[in-house]
Amino acid sequence: MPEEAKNKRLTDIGPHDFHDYLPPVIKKNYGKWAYHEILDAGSMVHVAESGDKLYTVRVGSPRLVSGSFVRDLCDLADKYCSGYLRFTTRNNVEFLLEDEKNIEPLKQDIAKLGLAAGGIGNVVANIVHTQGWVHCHTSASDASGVVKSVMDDLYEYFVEEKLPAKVRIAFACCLNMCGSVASSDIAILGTHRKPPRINQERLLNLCEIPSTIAACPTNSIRPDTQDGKQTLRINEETCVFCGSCYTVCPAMPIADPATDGLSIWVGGKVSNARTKPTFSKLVIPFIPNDPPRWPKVVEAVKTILDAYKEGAESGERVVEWIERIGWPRFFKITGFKFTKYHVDDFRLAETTMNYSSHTRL
Amino acid sequence: MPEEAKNKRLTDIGPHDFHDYLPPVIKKNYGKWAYHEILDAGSMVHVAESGDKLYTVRVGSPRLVSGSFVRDLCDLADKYCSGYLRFTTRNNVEFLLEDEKNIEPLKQDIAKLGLAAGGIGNVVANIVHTQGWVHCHTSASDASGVVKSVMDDLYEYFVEEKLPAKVRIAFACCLNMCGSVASSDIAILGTHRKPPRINQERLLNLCEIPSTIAACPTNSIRPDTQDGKQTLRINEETCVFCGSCYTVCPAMPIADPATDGLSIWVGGKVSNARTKPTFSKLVIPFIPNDPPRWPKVVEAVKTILDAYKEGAESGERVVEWIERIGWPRFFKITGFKFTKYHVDDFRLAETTMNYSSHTRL
Amino acid sequence: MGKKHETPLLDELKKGKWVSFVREIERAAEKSERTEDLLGQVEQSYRDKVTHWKHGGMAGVKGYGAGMVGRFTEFPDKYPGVKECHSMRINQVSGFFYNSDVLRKIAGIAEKHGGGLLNLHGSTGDIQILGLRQDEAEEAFQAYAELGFDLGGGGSDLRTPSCCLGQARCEFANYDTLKICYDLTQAYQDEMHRPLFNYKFKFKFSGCANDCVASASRSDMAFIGTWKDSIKINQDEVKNYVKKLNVQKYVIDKCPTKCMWFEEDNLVIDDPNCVKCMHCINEMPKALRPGDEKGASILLGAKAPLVTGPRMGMMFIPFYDVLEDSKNNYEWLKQLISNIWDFWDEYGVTRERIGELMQRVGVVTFLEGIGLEPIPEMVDHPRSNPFIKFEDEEEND
Amino acid sequence: MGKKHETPLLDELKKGKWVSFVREIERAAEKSERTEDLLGQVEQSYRDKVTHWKHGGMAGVKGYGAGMVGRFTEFPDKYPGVKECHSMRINQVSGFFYNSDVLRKIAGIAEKHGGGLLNLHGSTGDIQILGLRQDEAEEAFQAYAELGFDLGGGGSDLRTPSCCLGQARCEFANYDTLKICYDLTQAYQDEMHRPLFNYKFKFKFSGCANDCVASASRSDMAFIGTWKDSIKINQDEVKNYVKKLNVQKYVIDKCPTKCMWFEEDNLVIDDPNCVKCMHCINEMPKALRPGDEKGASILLGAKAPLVTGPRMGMMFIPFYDVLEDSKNNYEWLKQLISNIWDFWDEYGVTRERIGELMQRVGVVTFLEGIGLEPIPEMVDHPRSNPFIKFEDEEEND
Ligand code: SRM
Ligand code: SRM
Ligand code: SRM
Ligand code: SRM
Ligand code: SF4
Ligand code: SF4
Ligand code: SF4
Ligand code: SF4
Ligand code: SF4
Ligand code: SF4
Ligand code: SF4
Ligand code: SF4
Repeated sequence: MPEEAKNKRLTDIGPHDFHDYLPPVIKKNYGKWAYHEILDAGSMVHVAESGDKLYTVRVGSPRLVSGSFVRDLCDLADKYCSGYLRFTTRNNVEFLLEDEKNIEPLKQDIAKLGLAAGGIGNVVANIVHTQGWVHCHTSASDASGVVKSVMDDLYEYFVEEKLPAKVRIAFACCLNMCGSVASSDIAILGTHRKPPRINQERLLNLCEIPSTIAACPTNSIRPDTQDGKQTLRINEETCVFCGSCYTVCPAMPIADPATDGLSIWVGGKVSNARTKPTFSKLVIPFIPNDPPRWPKVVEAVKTILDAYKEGAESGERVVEWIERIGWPRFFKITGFKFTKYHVDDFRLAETTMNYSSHTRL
Repeated sequence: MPEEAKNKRLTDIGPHDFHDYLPPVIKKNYGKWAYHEILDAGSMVHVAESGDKLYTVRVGSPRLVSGSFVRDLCDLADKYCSGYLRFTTRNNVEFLLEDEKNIEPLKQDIAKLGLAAGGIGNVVANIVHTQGWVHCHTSASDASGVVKSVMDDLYEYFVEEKLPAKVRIAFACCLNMCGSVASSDIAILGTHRKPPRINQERLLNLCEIPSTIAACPTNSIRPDTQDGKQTLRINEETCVFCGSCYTVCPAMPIADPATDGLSIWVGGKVSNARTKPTFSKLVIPFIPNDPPRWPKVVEAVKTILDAYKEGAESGERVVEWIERIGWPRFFKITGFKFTKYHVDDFRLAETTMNYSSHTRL
Repeated sequence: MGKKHETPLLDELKKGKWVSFVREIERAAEKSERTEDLLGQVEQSYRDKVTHWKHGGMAGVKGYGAGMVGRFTEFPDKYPGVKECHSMRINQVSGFFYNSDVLRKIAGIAEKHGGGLLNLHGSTGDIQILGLRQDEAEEAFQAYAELGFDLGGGGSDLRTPSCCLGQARCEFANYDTLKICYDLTQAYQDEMHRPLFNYKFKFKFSGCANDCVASASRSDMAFIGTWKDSIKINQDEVKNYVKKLNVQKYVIDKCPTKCMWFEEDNLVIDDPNCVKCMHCINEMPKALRPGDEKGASILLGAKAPLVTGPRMGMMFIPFYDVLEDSKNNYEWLKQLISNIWDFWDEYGVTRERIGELMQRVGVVTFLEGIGLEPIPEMVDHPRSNPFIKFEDEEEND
Repeated sequence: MGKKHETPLLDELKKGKWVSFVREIERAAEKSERTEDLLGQVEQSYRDKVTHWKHGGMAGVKGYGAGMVGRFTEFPDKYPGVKECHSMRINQVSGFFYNSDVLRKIAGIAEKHGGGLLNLHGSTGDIQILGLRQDEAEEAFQAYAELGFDLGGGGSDLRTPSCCLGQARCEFANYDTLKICYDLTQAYQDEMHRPLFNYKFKFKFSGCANDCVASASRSDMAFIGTWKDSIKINQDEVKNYVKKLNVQKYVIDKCPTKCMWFEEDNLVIDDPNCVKCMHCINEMPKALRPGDEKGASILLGAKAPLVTGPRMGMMFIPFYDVLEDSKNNYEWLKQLISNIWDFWDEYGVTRERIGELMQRVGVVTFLEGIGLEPIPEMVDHPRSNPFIKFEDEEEND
């Protein structure tokens, strides 16, 4: 870094140029990869047109990590792959090896650190998730704790390819859905069940009335006056507990220890492979918060996964399997109860109905 | 009929009991049919579990018929099938024969009357249609004339099985759609393109203000006063020329010789065979009225049919063919222009978009 | 015989191979002066490119609010014969079965009391007699009644029910469409003849998923035949089909749930996954047949586009045991219908069809109102938006 | 070393085989008192079953409106270390590529100026550094800047763009996702750091229809790689696959447009009917490859559920020639983006994402606003309701 830059305050320099961190084999074969092969759930090889090979070893990460964790990874990268590593879009770590022989020793070192190589191919991928009680103010549940509990239970599906296809699980701690909850094979969603409580005093100082009103998906917020002061009123008959108003207006807290919890969704998908992307659909409207290990959530996810593993044909994503067997059978197999909450009643509700005589009997 | 009944005014007797008009072979084998075979486009046989056979000869009808036409049919029925005949749900005539040997002579007599045996199997079925200028006050076009013009052109497809599957064409002279226009393989729809004109005087006498306002799909009708009298005002910016207000309120005529005409729709289907029922979709937003023979409408239908015949696989209904090749290709093949009118902008518009990267290039 | 009105435009429509409606109007006009005027007026519409009928106007018979559509010309002086040109709806026979004797009489009355023109049939299914004057209506009505025929529906009432020909001739029929259509029409004569509903209500009955009476797109309450048990397979006939048809491509690959396949030479069907779509049976009627436990699915809410857009029938009752209930005089079904009509009466607004009401209040509210439970068969898929309106009783789940 | 706060509940989450985030917080807490307090507060949340963070509060660096999320505890007395516990978003490297050297430094700064805890990475793709105080923000920021890293987006601005690793390691990539992600991020620094939009705006870049960065569900503007010409087929490799895989069942039968089949032993593809879904290529990567005329489709409008329900990206540009335009400094693309942002600026309301705006004003109005023509590729199917708003110019068609 030149001297003058050092003394000048740096701004708007943008992200670091990626070229600086590409391993030589990538630089050489950039855009010239020919094919790949999955070696096992923890490793794969990409073969370039030149014949060069790049071995990847993938390792599960909790995403929320310490500096020490980073240094552990760096040490392994230095030892086995000239320091080159990357993260995946689902927060896994990938070591980028040129030498196949390093795969096994690397894996052993990974195991020694209490980490798991895996996550490649037809596995349960790392759970994309959010902040939860560790950092966010709107969460209806913790994020990392639920994820850890579920992944402990599904560990075998991360380290071994045992499933008909990839299974993407996502977690979000509120309806803002900072995770990919709206379109995952299985999704876990923090869910409030009570209207926000209005703090009249703070409201005046902290909130903009029009934007708070506009934030409500069900038009449940109306201007009001109390003791001559301008305030808001909530129509509890129509409020759907989404927390959108709280996001805009801190004076309307919605979290409630007694009634918050989680809902379970399935059958979302983002890839365009075969079928178009599609949203996750509700299967369990509510499971109360049960920290530290949320056993019912874990059980629900396991039930879905078991049914899927048992019933799906090779190559079928969760939604493809369910659509083939039909939702009635999905509910029958899993034992989940179909309720009025499963019938959409929002804006486009009518487009979700069965307009045909097609039905399993 | 007993004497007392004759003298009493008869009411609420309901329809005639169908048993009285079933031919003996049907009475005997009612509910015990084993299978059928299509002999040609004009005839088929149904075989009962008992081995009995019933031959059906189907004949095209203009639906709007004279007493003489009815008597012509009756004469043939007497001659060949003990007087038994029926009409189909698409207004064809069916002679119900017990003796196979009568098929050919019957067909010859049919031809002599200038009628066509046909309409069975993979044909263009008789066009379901409505009243038009012959009897209705809302029509944007005639019905029977358009239908006659189109059927003249498609005659060969009625009398011979030349198509990949059944093709159902429907006609309706206005958006009330008394025909099956909303769900036909090909549909022709009378279409207005100007807002209704309000006749202030008649309005007060003839119309109920609230129900007229409620009739509008786009909320374009507002109460107004003129010269102190209550009346209505139309927002021409949002009016979609549907005529719903005119149906409720005779003081708002919408027909306009200069701008009325027809639109063409394709890809609807009612049966649940294979795919769910689905609506017809717009392909030509507008063709001006061109009586007596509407050549452009005839040409448009023919263009669609030719493209379908050329492109579809055996067994594919029009919509199944289009969905396989994609709408962009459909527009390319037919040469129809895709315009902003094809992009839905009504209530559920957003559900009709392509939410994926799937696209032919 | 000289023509009363010149019709050069309509004459063009006598050309061509398809049977001409103009010729039919002319044939009727030969016997009926008013129909000559009809021809004249239609010709004028062809010239002017616009309809010349006035909007509405009353027509009917005593004690009935329905069964006729009033129609008056804009030009009573020019076309005096159609000063009044009403149409009368005569309830068809179930399945549209007739014999020559009764048809001749039906036509005769149309000629005697009307303009000699008929629609066989109207889109709802009625026999329509065109060209009546109000002062002839009663006589025509009684003439038809003496023949054993009554008027059909019209206005805000139960419209004339109709059905496919079902068990009368079709091997696919899963229940007796003709009988239930007849029985219910008889049961609801009052609701058909005296309009007291918010708007029209239509029943249609199809014997199987092919839906040959297009019930799913044109009736508020559609009955579509189905079965509960397994498709009956005649393996020998399957083998015969295999010889002439690419069964894999045209039958198996098109099964919507992919629930059929070959095991060796035998066709196997995973029946619990079959959605009774009829496709395989249509393609191989000699080899495959619906099962034995037959009945109908009931779909609600189909209608034409106005005012909120076109609607198809929505699955409400996956399996209704028609035969069993018919033995009880349709007690179960009539209760359901009465619940629906009561709810509609209470919560519907004028000119709101049942499908629009369901959409407006929400399916769950509607279900509660008519006493049904939500089941997954009703939905294409469960909700995908997270805006769930939890209710209090659920709190301590 | 004694623990500052007892954490019996969190301790339960150290059990089990999956790597424990609790262990990670503890490891950071070993070096950071504030993270000890974080541990305590999280434990209390586990006890109380509720979050204990206050809503909002400011945090940031000079001249930037974005890049930090302010966070304050409800219990500053009990957990003084997290009185302030802001997070800082550091713009990741395209494709999340690092080396050990730079990663150690990134971690070091997080330990020195923050609580020693990081998210690698946040859901949008940033490196998140947790547990900063406002008074340390500037120093931390400059430390990262000296390392060559800048802050990411936040608030109503362009959010940190991200991409799949594309051509760096993937044979399926149809354009250089890393490069365009980097180039556009650099081009729009101002839009990222100084929030002036109605709401957030996200770019994501996937090299093919597999969409490994989930752009179609999480970005206002999604770039998904595709190709125009034919899939390249290596028939010998096809034959190898046939030996180990039921190609008919698992590849051909699952092609969404049924545009591939065998002619004798050769695989044939009707490429004009291929929708570039990637399925066949995924299944047989050695035998099939995307064509040579490569580029990307552009989809607009995806977002999370609030306020009008979740949205997926909608097809707007079937084919964008990324490589060609990159030679022009993305002139065409930047014009499109500027048209979109201008329209949004003019017609959007506060907290309205582009997808919601499109829905509110209608796609056609939006297209006119941004200067694109409607094409059939944009729709799943043309309209099925008849409520067409004809305009005057069309009158004499
Ligand atoms: C590394 C990563 C990209 C990155 O830039 O980081 C990646 C890498 C690959 N993906 Fe992916 N995908 C990655 C996230 C995704 C995502 C995004 C997500 O999960 O949030 C998707 C969309 C998920 C969805 O549809 O919901 C995704 C959908 C796919 C698919 C489509 C699967 C399908 O049939 O629907 C393929 C094709 C396949 O597996 O056959 C694929 C294929 C691949 C291949 C085989 C591509 C290649 O030739 O290199 C790579 C290894 C596959 C593997 O992990 O099994 N990748 N892939 C991401 C790894 C995430 C992880 O750690 O688990
Ligand atoms: C006679 C009639 C019933 C009646 O009560 O009058 C009838 C009779 C038969 N239909 Fe139909 N259908 C009749 C209207 C319909 C309709 C309603 C309509 O067109 O308005 C439909 C739904 C149309 C739609 O989907 O849009 C209909 C959809 C079918 C299908 C499903 C075709 C498909 O693949 O989608 C079949 C099965 C087949 O053809 O393989 C079928 C099959 C049959 C069979 C083969 C049933 C049988 O075993 O007897 C009958 C002779 C077929 C033929 O005409 O080719 N029928 N059929 C109707 C004749 C109308 C006409 O004159 O053209
Ligand atoms: C005669 C007939 C057309 C035909 O040529 O066959 C007919 C003719 C009229 N229909 Fe219809 N409808 C006829 C079957 C239908 C059908 C088809 C069906 O029943 O299967 C439909 C679509 C299905 C449905 O009900 O949704 C239909 C949907 C309408 C509508 C729109 C209703 C709606 O809910 O959107 C109207 C408007 C209204 O009722 O105000 C309407 C209104 C009318 C009126 C009464 C005109 C009006 O503005 O009030 C027409 C009288 C024409 C005339 O002068 O004769 N007609 N109408 C059909 C009745 C004959 C019969 O009884 O057999
Ligand atoms: C940190 C992060 C979650 C994580 O654990 O990784 C995050 C955290 C927050 N998000 Fe998010 N969002 C994060 C990625 C997302 C994503 C995913 C993505 O970008 O791919 C989404 C869904 C995609 C989308 O944008 O639609 C997302 C949709 C939201 C929304 C809903 C936006 C909407 O239009 O509906 C909100 C609410 C808001 O903006 O007011 C929100 C708001 C928030 C706030 C700022 C809370 C709030 O009420 O204002 C959260 C701060 C939590 C905290 O204390 O740290 N966050 N947020 C992600 C950003 C890290 C990063 O920069 O890498
Ligand atoms: S999902 Fe909700 S609670 Fe969780 S981090 Fe995002 S905004 Fe916060
Ligand atoms: S929680 Fe959601 S639905 Fe309830 S008032 Fe707030 S914004 Fe409206
Ligand atoms: S479609 Fe319209 S114009 Fe035609 S008969 Fe029906 S209501 Fe009259
Ligand atoms: S024609 Fe239709 S859209 Fe126009 S004012 Fe009348 S009801 Fe409304
Ligand atoms: S609906 Fe079914 S039962 Fe009725 S006629 Fe058609 S094919 Fe036969
Ligand atoms: S009836 Fe339809 S769903 Fe059932 S097996 Fe036959 S084709 Fe498949
Ligand atoms: S999106 Fe396509 S190009 Fe990018 S990593 Fe995934 S498979 Fe490869
Ligand atoms: S990419 Fe998809 S659409 Fe194209 S041939 Fe392959 S499977 Fe079919």
